[in-house]
Amino acid sequence: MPAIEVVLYSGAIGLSIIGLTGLLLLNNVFRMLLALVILESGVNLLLILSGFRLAGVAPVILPEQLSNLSAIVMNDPVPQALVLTAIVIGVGVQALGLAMILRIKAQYGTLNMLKIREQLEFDLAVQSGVATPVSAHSPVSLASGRERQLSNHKDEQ
Amino acid sequence: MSVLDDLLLFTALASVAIIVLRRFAFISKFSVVVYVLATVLLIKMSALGYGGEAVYSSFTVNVLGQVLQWRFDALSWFFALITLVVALFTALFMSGAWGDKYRKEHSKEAYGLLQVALILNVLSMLVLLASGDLLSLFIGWELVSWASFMMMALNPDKVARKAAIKYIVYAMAGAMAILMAIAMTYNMTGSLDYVQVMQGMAQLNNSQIAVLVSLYAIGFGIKMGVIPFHLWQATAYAETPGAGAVFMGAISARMGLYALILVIVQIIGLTRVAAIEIPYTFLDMQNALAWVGALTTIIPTYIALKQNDARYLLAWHGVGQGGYMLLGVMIADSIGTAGGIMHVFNYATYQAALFMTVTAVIYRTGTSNFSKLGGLVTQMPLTFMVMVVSIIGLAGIPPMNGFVSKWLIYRALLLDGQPLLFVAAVIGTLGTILSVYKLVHNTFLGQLRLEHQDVREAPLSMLIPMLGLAIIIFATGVMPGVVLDWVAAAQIAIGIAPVEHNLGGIELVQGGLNMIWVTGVMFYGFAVGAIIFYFLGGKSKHIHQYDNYAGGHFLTSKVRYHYSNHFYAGLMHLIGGWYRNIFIKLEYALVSLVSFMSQLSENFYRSSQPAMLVAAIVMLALWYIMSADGSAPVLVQGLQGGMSK
Amino acid sequence: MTSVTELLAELLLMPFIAFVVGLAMVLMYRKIAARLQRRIGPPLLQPIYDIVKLYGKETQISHGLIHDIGLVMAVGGYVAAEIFLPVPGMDGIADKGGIITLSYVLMVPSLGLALGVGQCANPNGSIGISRALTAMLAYDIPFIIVVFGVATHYQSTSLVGMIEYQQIHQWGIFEMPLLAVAGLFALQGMMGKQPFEIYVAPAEIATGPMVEMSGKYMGGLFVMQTFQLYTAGVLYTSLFLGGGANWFEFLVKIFIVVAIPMSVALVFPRYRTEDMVRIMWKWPVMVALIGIAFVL
Amino acid sequence: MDNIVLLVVLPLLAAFLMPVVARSSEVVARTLGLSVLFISIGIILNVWSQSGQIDSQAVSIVIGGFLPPLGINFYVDQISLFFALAVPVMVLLFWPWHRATSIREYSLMMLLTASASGLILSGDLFNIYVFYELLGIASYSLVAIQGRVSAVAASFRYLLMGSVGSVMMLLGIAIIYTQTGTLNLAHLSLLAPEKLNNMLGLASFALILTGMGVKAELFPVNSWVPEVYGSVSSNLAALMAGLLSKLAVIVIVRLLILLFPQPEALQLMGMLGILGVLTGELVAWRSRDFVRMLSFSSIGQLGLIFLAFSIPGEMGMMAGIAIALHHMLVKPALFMLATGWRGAVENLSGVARRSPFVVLLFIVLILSLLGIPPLPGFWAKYLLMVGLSSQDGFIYTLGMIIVPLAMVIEMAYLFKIVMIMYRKDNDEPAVNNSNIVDDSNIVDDSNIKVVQKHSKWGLAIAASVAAMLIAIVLQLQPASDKLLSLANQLSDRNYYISTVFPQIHTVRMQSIK
Repeated sequence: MPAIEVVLYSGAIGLSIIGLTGLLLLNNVFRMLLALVILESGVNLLLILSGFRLAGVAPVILPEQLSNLSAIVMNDPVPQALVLTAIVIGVGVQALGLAMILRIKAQYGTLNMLKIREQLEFDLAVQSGVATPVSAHSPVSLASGRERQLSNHKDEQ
Repeated sequence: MSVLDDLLLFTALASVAIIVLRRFAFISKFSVVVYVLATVLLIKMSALGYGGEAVYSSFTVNVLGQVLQWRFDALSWFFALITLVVALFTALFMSGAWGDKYRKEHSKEAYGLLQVALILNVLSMLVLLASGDLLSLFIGWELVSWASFMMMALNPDKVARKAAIKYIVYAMAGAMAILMAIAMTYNMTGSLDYVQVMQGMAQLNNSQIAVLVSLYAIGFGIKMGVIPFHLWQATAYAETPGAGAVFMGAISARMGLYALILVIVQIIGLTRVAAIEIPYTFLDMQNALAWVGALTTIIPTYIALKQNDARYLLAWHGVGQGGYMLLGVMIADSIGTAGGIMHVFNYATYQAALFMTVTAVIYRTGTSNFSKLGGLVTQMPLTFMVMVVSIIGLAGIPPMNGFVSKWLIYRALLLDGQPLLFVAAVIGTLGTILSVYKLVHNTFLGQLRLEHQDVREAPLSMLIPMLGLAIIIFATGVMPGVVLDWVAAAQIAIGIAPVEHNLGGIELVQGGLNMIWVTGVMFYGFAVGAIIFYFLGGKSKHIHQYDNYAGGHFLTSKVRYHYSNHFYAGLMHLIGGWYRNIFIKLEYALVSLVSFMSQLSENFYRSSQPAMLVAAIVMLALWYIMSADGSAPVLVQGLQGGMSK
Repeated sequence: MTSVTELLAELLLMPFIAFVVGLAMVLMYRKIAARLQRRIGPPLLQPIYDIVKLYGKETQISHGLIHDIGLVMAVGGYVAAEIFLPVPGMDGIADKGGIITLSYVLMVPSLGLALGVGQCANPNGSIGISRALTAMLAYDIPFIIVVFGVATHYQSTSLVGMIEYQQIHQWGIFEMPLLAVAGLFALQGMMGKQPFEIYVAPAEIATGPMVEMSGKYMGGLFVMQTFQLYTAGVLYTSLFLGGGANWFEFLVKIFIVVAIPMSVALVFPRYRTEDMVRIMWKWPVMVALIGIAFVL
Repeated sequence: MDNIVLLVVLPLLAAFLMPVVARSSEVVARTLGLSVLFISIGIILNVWSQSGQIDSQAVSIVIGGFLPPLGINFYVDQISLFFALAVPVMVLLFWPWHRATSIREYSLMMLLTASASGLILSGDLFNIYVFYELLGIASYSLVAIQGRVSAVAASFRYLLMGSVGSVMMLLGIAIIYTQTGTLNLAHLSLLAPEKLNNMLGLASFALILTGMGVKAELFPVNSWVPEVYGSVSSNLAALMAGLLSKLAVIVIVRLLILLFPQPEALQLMGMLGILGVLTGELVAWRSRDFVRMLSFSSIGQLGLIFLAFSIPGEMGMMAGIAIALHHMLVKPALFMLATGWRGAVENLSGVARRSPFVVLLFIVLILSLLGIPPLPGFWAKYLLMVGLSSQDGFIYTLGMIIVPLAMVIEMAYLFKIVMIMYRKDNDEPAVNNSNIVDDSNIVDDSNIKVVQKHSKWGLAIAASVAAMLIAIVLQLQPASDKLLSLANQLSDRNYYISTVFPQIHTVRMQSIK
């Protein structure tokens, strides 16, 4: 395997690992989204590489080449098409995610995934009447830190 | 159209009619007529009870490659007869005064639903009894379970509701065990038809049989309430509304026995069961099941001894009596099986009568709590008489019918050389005697409570079925041959040598039993006793019930003077410590385990980071793949190969 | 096959013989007691005098129909039991029952007494019954194990069959000594003699089943007691001592059998109910189970 | 036949047109969406009625003139046609009528319809990926658009999980492509026994399973389920739990049959299915909230489906299809009942007296869900059990034990609710229900009302589902025959190949590389 391919492959795999690790370790939702972007890039790169030929040319058959078709090394177009679609969709999803993050930040006042999850669960419980809504005047220990968020929440309504 | 079609169709149509007409006042009379007609249809098949050919239904369903069919053989006919007779008596019982009071206390709808539950129970039981293959057996089984649940759920009390839900969870567990077993049977034998399964069983090895038998036994055993699945039954039956309890207590749990006899005795065959040794014990599987039966007679009976409510006491006895039936059937000779099967009939009669008497007492006094009863014999003598007849049956004392079936079981155990089982059965009987005396003493004997001074005899509409049952209990006790005919036919149907019998009992070279003689001698003895008592000596003076003394003081009726609390204090001093609620704790532990697992799972769903899960599953998959055949290098090579292409 | 006259004779004679023999046993008991206590003891006909006296009493309190019926059941049950017990020359009807039936017929008197006492509405009586039933639970378990062992050994549940076997082979007591010992133990309880007489509790009349029994009710119980002694003797003799080839042998055996528990009774104090249950479930059961192990 | 393509094209077109049209005329835009759905249904019914042979003969529709494996194709057989019909029908049934304000939601629903139809019909991996992603975007947005911030948060977590899943799926597709050089399913299926029957193929299956599993509520990538279903309207929850999850399952199963002959693949899926059943039912048992309970019960049922499909052979296929179809009927109906019963189950105390008919409906539905004979659910479960017991191997034996236990647990919690409903002594709700938000007013967060009334539409759906269940019971024999033919068609690889390449013997399959 030529050195350049090794570098490319390691780069792609490295990007994927960075992305996955980021998703695992980070708590900030925005950073998580970024990690997702990196992961996607890594995988896309990997995909591209699978159809990549070192000395390859664009997969367009010119009339003069028809005679010795087998001599030409071409890059595989299918992975490229696939990646193109994947990138487009990925961007769409990331934009959607970003929009959601904005809304979440506005309402919950935090970007911490753990806190969001906690608040989400609490909200769901309150909606279904399983838990009692925490009043802004209840002791902090009972509200366990949700108090501030909830009062924010209420104010915005 | 065979007679079986008529019967099933008639009952189904009657169910629809009763569901539609449930709010009308005439529904109670109507249902009595329905059960009479159904019984007549059943009697048209009475050839079955004397060794006739099985009756097939002309209705079959093809589904998923299975043919569902229905048929009646002697065993089904015997159980169906008990079911319908008990249903008839129950319907009679609830048609009169009891029903009126129930309507008034609850609502027309509630009474109508009780009738609906009764007919649905009867219908589902008939469907179960008529099943002609394992799949239709399972369908009938589930129908019975849910019909019973409906009956139990009619009582809106909290205790009753809890009992009902507990029942249905147990029942579901049982049903699932049966479903597992049926699926395995299908794969092992290639069919679910009784005959083909029976042939297929011959090819199976012992471990397969062992798995099947355990699963079937668990499934059917849960319905019977055998140890260790006995916890649900007593509360559920006791809390069923009055007349419903009569029916449920008498027959419902016996469906488990029917299915058990059908599958384990008839289809699998006890010789196969007996061939399975249980490791680390001296028991084979048949013996183990017999021991389950024996423990079921002992433990619930002694739990019954501690009850302070008549309904609960009876319901716990119901559980215990099921143990005798299982024990009898598991002895597997003609006498023991006859005893086990006959006990179903006998038990149904006296249990129904007992529940009726208790319901009558509740009807008049409003309670079945022993601490609030006593001395009712002067007010309700006929009810008392029925109860005495029934408890003599329950305790298995001659000349009532319960004695005959128990005698058969004892005799079989003797012949079989099973001392410990024999002793266990006797311990159960002795416990029964103790607790039935407590029942009759605390309800009818002793001091009459002041508030019950105006209590009158139970109304005629309730007395008639009670007395009818008492007559049956006595008559089949004196002439057990009547029932033994049917039992023998059922034995032939399940492939066991029929018991040699005559009208009075059975003839054996080594000591038989002739109930006509026994009864005759006993009544002769009583006559002699009566002569000694009544014709000799001075005339006795009847005094009022309240005319008592204590330590030289005459008492007024206001002083509570009735020994009902902690009745067997001496015995409880000794064995009280043995009640450790082990099974309740076991059940609780199981629930705790589920709860713990549930929290664990919930924590998983709650704390999961999406990416972590994805990573986890990928890692899991990779690990699984690599560990599958140690081909990690292959994977790496494959990856490299793939990439370098 | 027995003829009708023979049957009638059995029906009439057997209870009567039992009564007479039982009276003699009561007398024997009282004589033994007197001798041990260095008294002379009652005259020959004292038991019958007692019964006649009780029957002749003027105050006879009945607490209701069940009170009467209970007593009838108590006496009648024993009368029936006597007919099922084979005696020399009369075993036509005994064949119809057998040992299992007999054990259960023997519960009828207990039940009758329990019902009768219950009707009296005296808690002391009820306490006595509760103790009596507990006692029954205590002694019946070793007894039933013994019955099982014996029936297995003789391969029969018919008492007649057992006696025949023993007369051909050997007495049961030699073939099954352990069971015989356990049986004797159970017999002690069954007869309600010391140390197992808590439920009768003669010393404190206020807490026994007899608390409301006066006049002929007490007389009935006396009659019952004669039957009880006789039954115990005959049963044990039939099971272990080969019955009797003739009346003389038979009577000697049953008197000896009954004399043993009586003598034991007179030198022992009384156990509490739970102690009685404990001891009954421990020693005789253990011995009987070992005995069964030999039989099987 | 060729107008099957319109099933994807028309809704997609409508999805993009609707916002534009809405600027000029909102009424037209609304009718546009609905009419497209009706047209879709019409097309399928037309296909069904015209080509009666679809029962016996599947069809491959070539798109764009290039023949497979170079071109792309739609594959139409009984099951895909059935699901293609189910998509517009169910979208129509759970159409967000009441939200008059939002044309965006209509548009997203159309996108959902298009991508769902495309997903089930697609005959190559590439399109499957694309439609799957589109479906993802549509569903994230639909969840997020529900108004409440909790829905947004839930949707974000869903999105994160779904995106990571789709990246994994892409990776899996990449591996397949590197191994075989094609993405056409039929072509892959030809090559699979040779080229994918190795550890690498298995790895790609695991990756694809992870990706698709997110939508199919596969354990362990299903933690979004309770959050999302809990925060969206019952309509959407019904659609997602009923339809979308089944679509994903069917696609996974199709890939599994065509591409992955390894028994390990089946076992992996079975194992995850078992874990799903177990955890889902266990958590549902502890849930105190009706919708949450239904969500976890849905996870459990999906686990059952995976377990069923993991059984090799016809029995497993039949069981899987039966459970999937059954769940597809029952779960939406239950979610429809949840419109009036949102919130703590304790609040349902005494509803049986207020609305006995609805409770009866509920009981019929859950009885079928539990598999009580003779309701259809029983036959599905019976097939599953028979299938499980016919296999040796640890996973199937474990499934044999776990499934009944899970059913018992499911019974326990479902009937706990029933008993609460029939409670008499306590008609006052035990828990403060002032926080319960009615479905119909979900847009406005501040509009908090205590309404416990079912929408008539939802009740009608639930009632008709119950009626259908009973109708199936009455028509067991035809139903079971139909099931058998569905299963046969779905599980036959060679049939798929020969349908797509009718001239399989004459055409020389040339690899692109």
